[in-house]
Amino acid sequence: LEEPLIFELDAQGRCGVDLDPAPAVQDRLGGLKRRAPVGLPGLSEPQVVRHFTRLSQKNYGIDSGMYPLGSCTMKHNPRLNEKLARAKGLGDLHPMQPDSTAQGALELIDTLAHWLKTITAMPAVAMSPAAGAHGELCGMMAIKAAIDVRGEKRGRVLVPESAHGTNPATAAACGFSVDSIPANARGRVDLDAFKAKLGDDVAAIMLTNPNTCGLFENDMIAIAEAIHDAGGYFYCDGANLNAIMGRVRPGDLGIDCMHINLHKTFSTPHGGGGPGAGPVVLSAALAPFAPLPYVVHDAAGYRLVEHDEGGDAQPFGRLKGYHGQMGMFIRSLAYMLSHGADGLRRASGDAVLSANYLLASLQDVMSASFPGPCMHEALFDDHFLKDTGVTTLDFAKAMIDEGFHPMTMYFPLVVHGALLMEPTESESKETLDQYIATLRALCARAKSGDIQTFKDAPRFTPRRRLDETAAARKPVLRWKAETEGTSAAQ
Amino acid sequence: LEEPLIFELDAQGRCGVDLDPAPAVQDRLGGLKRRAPVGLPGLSEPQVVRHFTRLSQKNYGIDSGMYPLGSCTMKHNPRLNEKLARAKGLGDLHPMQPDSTAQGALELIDTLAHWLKTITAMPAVAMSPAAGAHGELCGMMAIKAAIDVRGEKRGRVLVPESAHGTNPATAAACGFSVDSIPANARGRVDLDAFKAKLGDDVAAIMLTNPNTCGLFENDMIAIAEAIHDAGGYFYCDGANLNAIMGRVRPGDLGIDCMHINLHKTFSTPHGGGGPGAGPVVLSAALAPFAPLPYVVHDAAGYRLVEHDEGGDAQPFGRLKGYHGQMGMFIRSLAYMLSHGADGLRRASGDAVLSANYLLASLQDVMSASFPGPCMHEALFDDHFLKDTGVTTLDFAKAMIDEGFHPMTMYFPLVVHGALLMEPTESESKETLDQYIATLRALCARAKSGDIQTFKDAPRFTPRRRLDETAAARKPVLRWKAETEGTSAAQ
Amino acid sequence: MRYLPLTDADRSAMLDKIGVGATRDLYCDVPAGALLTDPVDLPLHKGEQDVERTIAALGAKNISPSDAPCFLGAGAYRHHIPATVDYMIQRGEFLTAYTPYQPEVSQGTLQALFEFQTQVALLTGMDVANASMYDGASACAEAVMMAARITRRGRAVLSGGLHPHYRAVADTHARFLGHEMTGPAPRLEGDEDIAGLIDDNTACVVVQTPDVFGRLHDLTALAEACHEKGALLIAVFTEAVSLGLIAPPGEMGADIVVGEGQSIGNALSFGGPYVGLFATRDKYVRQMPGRVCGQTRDSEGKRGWVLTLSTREQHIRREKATSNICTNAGLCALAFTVHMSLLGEDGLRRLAEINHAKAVMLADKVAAINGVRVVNDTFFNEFTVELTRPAALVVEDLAARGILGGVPLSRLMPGRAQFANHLLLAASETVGDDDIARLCAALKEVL
Amino acid sequence: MRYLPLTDADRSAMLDKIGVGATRDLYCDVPAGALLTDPVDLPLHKGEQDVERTIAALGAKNISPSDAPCFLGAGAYRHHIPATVDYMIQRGEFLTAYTPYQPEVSQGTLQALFEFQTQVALLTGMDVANASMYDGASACAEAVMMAARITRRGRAVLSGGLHPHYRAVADTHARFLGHEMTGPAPRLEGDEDIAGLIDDNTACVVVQTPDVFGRLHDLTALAEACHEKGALLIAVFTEAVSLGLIAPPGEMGADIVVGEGQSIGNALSFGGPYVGLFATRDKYVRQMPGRVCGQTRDSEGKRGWVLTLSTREQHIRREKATSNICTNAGLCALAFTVHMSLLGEDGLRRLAEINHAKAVMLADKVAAINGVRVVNDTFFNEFTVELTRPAALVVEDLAARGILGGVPLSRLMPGRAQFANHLLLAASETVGDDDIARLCAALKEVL
Repeated sequence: LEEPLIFELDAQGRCGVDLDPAPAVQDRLGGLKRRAPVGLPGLSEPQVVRHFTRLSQKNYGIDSGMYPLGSCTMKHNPRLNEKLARAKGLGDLHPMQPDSTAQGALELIDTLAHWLKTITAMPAVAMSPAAGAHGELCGMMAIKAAIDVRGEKRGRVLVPESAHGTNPATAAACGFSVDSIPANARGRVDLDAFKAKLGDDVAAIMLTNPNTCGLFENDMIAIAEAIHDAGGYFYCDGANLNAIMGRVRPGDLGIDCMHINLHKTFSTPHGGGGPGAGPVVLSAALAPFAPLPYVVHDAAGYRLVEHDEGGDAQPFGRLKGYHGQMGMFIRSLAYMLSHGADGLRRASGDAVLSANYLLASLQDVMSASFPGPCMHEALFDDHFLKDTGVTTLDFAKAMIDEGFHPMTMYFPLVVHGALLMEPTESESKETLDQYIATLRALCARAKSGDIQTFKDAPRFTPRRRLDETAAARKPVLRWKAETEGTSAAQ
Repeated sequence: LEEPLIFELDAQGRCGVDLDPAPAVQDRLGGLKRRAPVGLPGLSEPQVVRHFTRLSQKNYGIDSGMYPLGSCTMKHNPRLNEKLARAKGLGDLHPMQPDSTAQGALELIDTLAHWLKTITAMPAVAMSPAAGAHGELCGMMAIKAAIDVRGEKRGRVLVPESAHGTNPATAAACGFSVDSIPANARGRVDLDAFKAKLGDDVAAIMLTNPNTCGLFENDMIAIAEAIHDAGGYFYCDGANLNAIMGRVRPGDLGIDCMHINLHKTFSTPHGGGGPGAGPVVLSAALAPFAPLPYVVHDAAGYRLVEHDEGGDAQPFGRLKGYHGQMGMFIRSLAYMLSHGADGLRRASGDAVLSANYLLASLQDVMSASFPGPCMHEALFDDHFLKDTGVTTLDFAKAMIDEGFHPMTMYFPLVVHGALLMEPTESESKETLDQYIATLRALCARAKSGDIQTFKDAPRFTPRRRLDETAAARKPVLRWKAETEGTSAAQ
Repeated sequence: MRYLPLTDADRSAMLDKIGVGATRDLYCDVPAGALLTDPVDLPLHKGEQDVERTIAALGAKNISPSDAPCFLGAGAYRHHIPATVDYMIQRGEFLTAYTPYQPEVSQGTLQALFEFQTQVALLTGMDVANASMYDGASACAEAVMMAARITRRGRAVLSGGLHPHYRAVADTHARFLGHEMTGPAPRLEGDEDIAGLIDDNTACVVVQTPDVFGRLHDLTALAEACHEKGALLIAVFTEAVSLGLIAPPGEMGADIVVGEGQSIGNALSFGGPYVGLFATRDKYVRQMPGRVCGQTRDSEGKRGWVLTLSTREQHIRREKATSNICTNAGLCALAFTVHMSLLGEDGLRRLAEINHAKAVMLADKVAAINGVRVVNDTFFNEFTVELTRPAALVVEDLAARGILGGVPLSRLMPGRAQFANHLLLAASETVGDDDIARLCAALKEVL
Repeated sequence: MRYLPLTDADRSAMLDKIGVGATRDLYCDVPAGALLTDPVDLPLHKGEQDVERTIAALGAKNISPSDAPCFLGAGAYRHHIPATVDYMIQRGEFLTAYTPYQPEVSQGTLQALFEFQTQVALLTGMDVANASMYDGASACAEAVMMAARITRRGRAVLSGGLHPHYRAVADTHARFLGHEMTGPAPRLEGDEDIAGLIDDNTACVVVQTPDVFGRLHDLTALAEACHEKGALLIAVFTEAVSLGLIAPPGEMGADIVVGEGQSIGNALSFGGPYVGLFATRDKYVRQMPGRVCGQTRDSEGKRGWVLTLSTREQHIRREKATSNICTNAGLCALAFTVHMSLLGEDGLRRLAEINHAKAVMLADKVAAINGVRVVNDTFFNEFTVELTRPAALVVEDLAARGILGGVPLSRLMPGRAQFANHLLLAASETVGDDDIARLCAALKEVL
């Protein structure tokens, strides 16, 4: 059954809410009252419920099955966290309530900050960034601010070629130029190449650890020493913290700042593309430059600092409205309290164990890019598909027909036709074994010459492969009453 | 993807809850401690979430699409009602709290009782029955108790042949014998035949109005007079109250009691088979015989009467633990408050309008059993399928492949191969038109001789037609570790 | 009206198609005068915010067990319900489905029911279970009627330890079916002699463990006594969690086991909806009341589930049905199944152990208070204490102090003066040490 | 550990397959000494009930706007959210999905985003919208950067009526990009002269309506002035409901419209997560930041949706991307879309009318109090009053009386002494007559 757009379900005079007529008053709109209708459709509540229920049924989530998207950490999202995010006195709290009426909320933020600092062994954390990329921005701005205070002009940031695309984009958004560092044959930063790039114009290195090949950068400490010796800062992308939480503290490795994706490591739901939250832990060197606002705790209780109050703090500014992604804070704190220090450690261990289990169980039929062990994700390239006529994309789409969400494809760029799979700690061995068996069967099929199955995939989805080129060439980004495309689609 | 039974997902040492070890105490179990394990499977929380999510995806609900099951009133289930049923101080209230700590809960029950009495124009209501059939039992027991008090022996109950199967079952459960009344050519009770059955051994007539053919019994008042003249009582099955709520008050028609399915008329969800709630309104003649417990309101507040306190009341006994289906009371009161007197009236009107629209739009291709207008459901028989080789069952299963839940089949028994469809007030005209178009297309296909499509249906469901005969012949009613059937099913 | 999708234009078009002028013309069969022209005398429709405020205001007038130390039991128990349970039963595909008469589009409900039946059978130590009843009390009454059908006898012996609501419901049915209900009066001293009451006309003996006073009973000898006389033993429980720690009635020879399943997955909700559990032996399955789900194959040979044995049911058998029950407690059974799946073997055992330990701690604490005597030798998570004042008054005094301090026996058995000073106290995993301390402090004040 | 499905037996078997002896052997690349042997210094794992109690206890320390008359606004507004919205966004298929990179199994999210984009475009009177930003303030900063890219100019003129958080976020970005940010100081008297500040190097003018003081502005003339100088007009709103009643910026000539979408479907949640709305003209779409969903066809010719124009985005363009934004506010956008679908044309208009009427009633009531002067001539649902005492102290006094009595301007603009006695008061459909009466009574006490 095809589900139309809400605009195509429209009928005049229908409404999904019941509101009494407004009390009669003399308006104070100064003649700026809207003249034309907005153009919104009229639907009743049952129609809205059914429409979005049906849309949801066209979606795949962690609740539907394994979602081994590398670098995305699609782990179980407990319903307890959803419930608590809606708790009275938290979910309904207004951000501009006087601090005296929000002591519990401020305490919650402070408690979460304590957990994040303890897990990372870092002395400070900026809580307000709204997502991972926003956290990167926060960290790089703090670095720039620190350099400015030192009166230096350092305009270059070193970024490995395997970096997330957000890293260079963030560096650019802070006015830095980006200089790429190559990887060595072991999938790590080439230490010599990196050292050769250092200079007094280098502001920082932005490194992901564990890196985007799913490997631990074993030269972390050497890198930290080198960048610090060169007068730069060490930015660590924390997207892969799930591999090491509770086992390795990034602060022990000499980093200066790292963002933490609460929606990756600490299980706040991805929600089809957010919201996230990206708190940034900071070293003592960078701590003074944390953005506004932040929470302080003194004898009088908790207090929100929303403006530069002088003193040691030299906040670089504000990154968003209000104080951070409170709803995500509640969820991630609930996740951490549930796991505890012991559970976090066990979770990261299970995530790494599961990835290595995939690596060990698949490396005879797929081509592992680097020798193991890996961290929490296993990287393969498309060498095993050579001469089969099946591409990485075809292979991934064929997985959908077997009931699995595909892994990440074509990233990282350092290997050809990458297939990056991250099982997380949330999958049972039974599911991992099913996944392995499915992939092995697909490998056999690809090698058997049965290309058409791959080219036709996916076949059992609400839609077959979609024409992304056409979408980009002549973008249709909204419904319009007169658009040919919308009515002809039925 | 096949979803195993939870027992097949078992692993030792896995658990979906975290509980601290019990404090060490000397047990007081008197040697009756369990020796053998229960045999329950061990699953983690993510597995449980995914298991039941996947099971849910094999289900069809009102939220999925139109559900025109005749006599079931599958109307929209507002989420507001779900939310309120869980409200603090209601959803978490213990039934044995002192009345002084539950005044709001008792007031809620009393308020709902007032609405039910007002809508039906009846002076009393028994709130505790847990479902429609339970309500029937309550009503018939009140009738029996009243007859007993009169010192009479009336053992016969008159039931139309079109009655819900629960009606005769209920009469039997009260020790009555059942005597069937035929229908006339217009689908109503044959008034003369009914009168001929009357006698001083007749305890009651159990009549459904609107009846199971979807027709209003126009001789209601004559029937009431006749049964009363004969010294019997008038039980009205309220399953079809949705056709007349706010427009016709059953009390105005002379009935003595009627159960109300809160899950049909007042939208508490059917939940895959309950829970329901079946309050019973009672005439002044039957009011003294209402069961325990009940709520009274006096100067001191609300009070729960749980035992026979003498006086005018002569309660016939208790029907279930505690005081009734409170969760359903909250939902149905929320539904009533939302609709109000005006909305209830409009809802019943729309339900009847929609059923008549189906009747009018389909009667040229399907065989309507009786001339219109109908009430809130439209009845067809299988005459239109004659000589096509397609049965009522085939026809219904073919609807599934078109995205619609089938209507009720083979009920009522008074017509051959019945197809009873009840759209309710919750469907938009667009959906009704789609439904009509689908049925018209299926009729055309059946007449075109394309039988195989019907015999093969349903084809796009998680399972094809299931062998119900085999299930009944050699029942497998539970999983067992050693059952061949369970493991071979993969 | 947010719930009504028809617009005035739709209504006109539909009336045109039907060929009448107005909706009221469709009510032409209603006797003159009975068709209302105006809305009934009730308030008009309200928006969501108003409805929410109205109901929340009613909730605010009560003392919520979430806010007060709560020691209430007597057949309904406060337990923590995992958030997963409540999420799952609210999914529209489960919530808004009907009884699974169309199995091809109801495999979700059906498989869950099959899992439920298996869980109940395992828990009770029986062969089979049905797909749920209204509640424990009505399940018990159905069991008595089933025993009468099986044995073709009309007499039941009910233990004095049976929950009075269960007794009352069974009595109600017996009254209308002409069955004889007998049994000893409730007593706190020693074990009652039930075996002596079984005669050749006895269909069944009904005994509860833990009983309404909280005491545990070994049913083995009683089962033998029943079977000697050709009677069935019906075992009852009101606290399903107890079965995680104590021997199941099935092991002790019960023929039918019934009980209340609310404790697993279902909110207290002021008494309902709850879920009645009903299990029996294979040989009696065709006399069992209520729906059952059975395993079968589809036309392609795949395993699937259907409602089965419907020839016992009223929509087929009409007045000859095994019961008039139709709608049961499907969604509550689902909540039970989801919660039980989360618990599993280890979780259920530990939950039961915690409940028992809390009750032992509570018993030891209150026993140390002047004027309190713990009556029970054995118990699971609930026991009886004797006070120096009428328990109903003590409970009111405790309520005034914000404590929901147990159920006075006088509320359950008002006619029995010997129980006026007796109070039932229950403890579950939701009771903290601070709750117990508050109760003890308050008891010292009011005794 | 309830969240971890691996058993010890599983772990052993997996380690065997891998060929190592223990999980810690997989961490062999970690520098010596950095691999912890013990858990970090934090509490151990807790059951669901304990976690729930801990977090609920934190909630109980706050005054909830659900329990107190609440007149807070200043960019976040309390509105009733229909239960349908919250149910829908909790469905696992939406909640637990990733960004829809695999469109074949993400049509639900994608179609909803397409509907969202259309709703935002309609609401603002613009051609196109993106699939959401973090919040209104960050959307505003992105708009300024976008204008700089389009015009290749590095100067922005910001109205003094712009919400100070929005101003601050834009300033932060400008600082690092070397842009010049200028504009008049906030003032309550008359209209500011912004047009006069536009020069040939001006990329954009940013103006908010209703502005932070609550005043409405006609942007038509300003748009013309911008366009004369080749600058873009960026219109900002913080209260999306206002667009149901007042003329949209798109009609007045704005080139980019950004704002906060929290008011529709999203909980206050102490400031986040919210949802930034971003709309612009067709011609600028390839310079727009953030994700967009576009319509296309599948291989069978059926209409479907994909993320598109990704060549603007950082995963393709890296340092040349239009923005570094990646994860946005997908689920908040869904909540917005579901709520807006329920409202529809009639519902949104009526909701806006009620909000305005409540604010007018509030203004009239407080204006009658000695020591209160309503500053605004025009407003939607929020306005500024001048008091006879510092507003921050008044707010504390009101809080002590259980009233959340508005936002003191001094909290937003602490450096500006002229606003010390000024208070922002907002009213929505959630404010009742009794709430207004309580505020007025309390104000009389504390002034």
